Amino acid sequence: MKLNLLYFAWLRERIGRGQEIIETDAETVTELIAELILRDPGYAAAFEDISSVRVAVDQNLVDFSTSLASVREVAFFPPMTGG
Amino acid sequence: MKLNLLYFAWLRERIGRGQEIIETDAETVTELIAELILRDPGYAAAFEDISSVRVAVDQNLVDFSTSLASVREVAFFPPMTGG
Amino acid sequence: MIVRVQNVAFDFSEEVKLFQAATKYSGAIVTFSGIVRDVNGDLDYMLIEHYPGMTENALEKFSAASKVKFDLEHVLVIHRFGVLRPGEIIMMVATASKHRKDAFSGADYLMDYLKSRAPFWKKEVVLGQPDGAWVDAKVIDETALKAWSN
Amino acid sequence: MIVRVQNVAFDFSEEVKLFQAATKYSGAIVTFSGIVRDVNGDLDYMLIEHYPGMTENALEKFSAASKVKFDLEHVLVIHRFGVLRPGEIIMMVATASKHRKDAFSGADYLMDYLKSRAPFWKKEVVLGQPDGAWVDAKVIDETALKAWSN
Repeated sequence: MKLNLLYFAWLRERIGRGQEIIETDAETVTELIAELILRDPGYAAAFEDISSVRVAVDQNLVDFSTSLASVREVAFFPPMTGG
Repeated sequence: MKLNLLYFAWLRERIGRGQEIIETDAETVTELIAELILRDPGYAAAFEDISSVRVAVDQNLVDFSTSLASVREVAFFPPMTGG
Repeated sequence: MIVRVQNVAFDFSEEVKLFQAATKYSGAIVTFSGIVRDVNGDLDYMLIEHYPGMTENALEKFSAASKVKFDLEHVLVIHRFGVLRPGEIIMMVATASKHRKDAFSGADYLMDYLKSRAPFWKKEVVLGQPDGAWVDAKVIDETALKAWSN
Repeated sequence: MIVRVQNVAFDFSEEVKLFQAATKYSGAIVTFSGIVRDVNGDLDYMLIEHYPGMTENALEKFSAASKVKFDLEHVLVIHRFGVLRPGEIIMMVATASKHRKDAFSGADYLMDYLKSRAPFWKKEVVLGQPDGAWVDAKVIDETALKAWSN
């Protein structure tokens, strides 16, 4: 399936881009991360400390175990610091 | 001794004045109230329900048992409703 | 720290601007404002009576206490007295702090003291009843105040 | 209920005026504003990044939740993104209610959600270090958020 991936803040900086469309068979967020880490050192650095990474699928905050079935957009970012 | 007495809100309305100077030998606020009640029905009406009366001596909120020694001003009023 | 008790109206927006400009390191500013409301559609005006002298002293005391208790950089209290029409602002407080929880708690604390310990009394005068009715103090206000000592 | 996420500056005073004018029965209005502060004297600017779309949805959701939970008549949230200089207002919330405790709690609740659940990230760029440093999330903010579910 095709997934629109978004990266924010220091994840964006480490990966070197804010957005990309990928083709993947990953069934969960965890599987997707495992796949990305193998791509290049930027991804590995971004996902190095997974406790500092948050994920939203189709703009909803979810756990890493969440299924990607019928998902269109996945966003990775650090803990939020608004306000 | 001479005391400056002040009345606010419905105590003022029932007593019919906001301020007066009296000569008294009352030693505590309680004794002062007892003395005032004997004056006329206005005072009696003002102090009828003592649980709804607050007192400040020299601009500090106090209990009715407070001594009037060296006090110059006593104010009576209902529970406050600012804000 | 600024405390004002006044008969004339004040401009809330302008006051907040000046308040913010007078702070240096506070990233968090909280304001509270109280407004005269004509809930039943028959309010002519609200009359606020106060105890000149004691009022200012009490507000200064509560402001100073909130400043220390919640590490506030700046505190503002303005309270009107006299005749106020529906829609007019009765009073405001503003607090500035490094931390938002302190700014919130400081304003909340100040309001609880102001409500039940500052010598103000409100009378509501509805149309056709010129004598008006004094607003009763609320038990929940006294309870809120006591919660701060726990 | 009004939610705005914008690059351009906004006029806090003007917003509060409009907010108050849009209420009918609320006697209590609470506002919070967050301001960029140059605590160490070396801050060039703050950069705020956000997740367009998700941000607006999240803020709408939290605002609606606070409105119901605390019986608010009106809620306003404005949050900026992009480059902000010291002294500029980052964001504001305003709440209006019949009761002051509800107005305070509503604003406090909204701020806790906004802080830790709305997709904003802040970077501080100090003079001479153009790369800047991302602001870390605070454990106390997460703790504050969880306290509302108790």
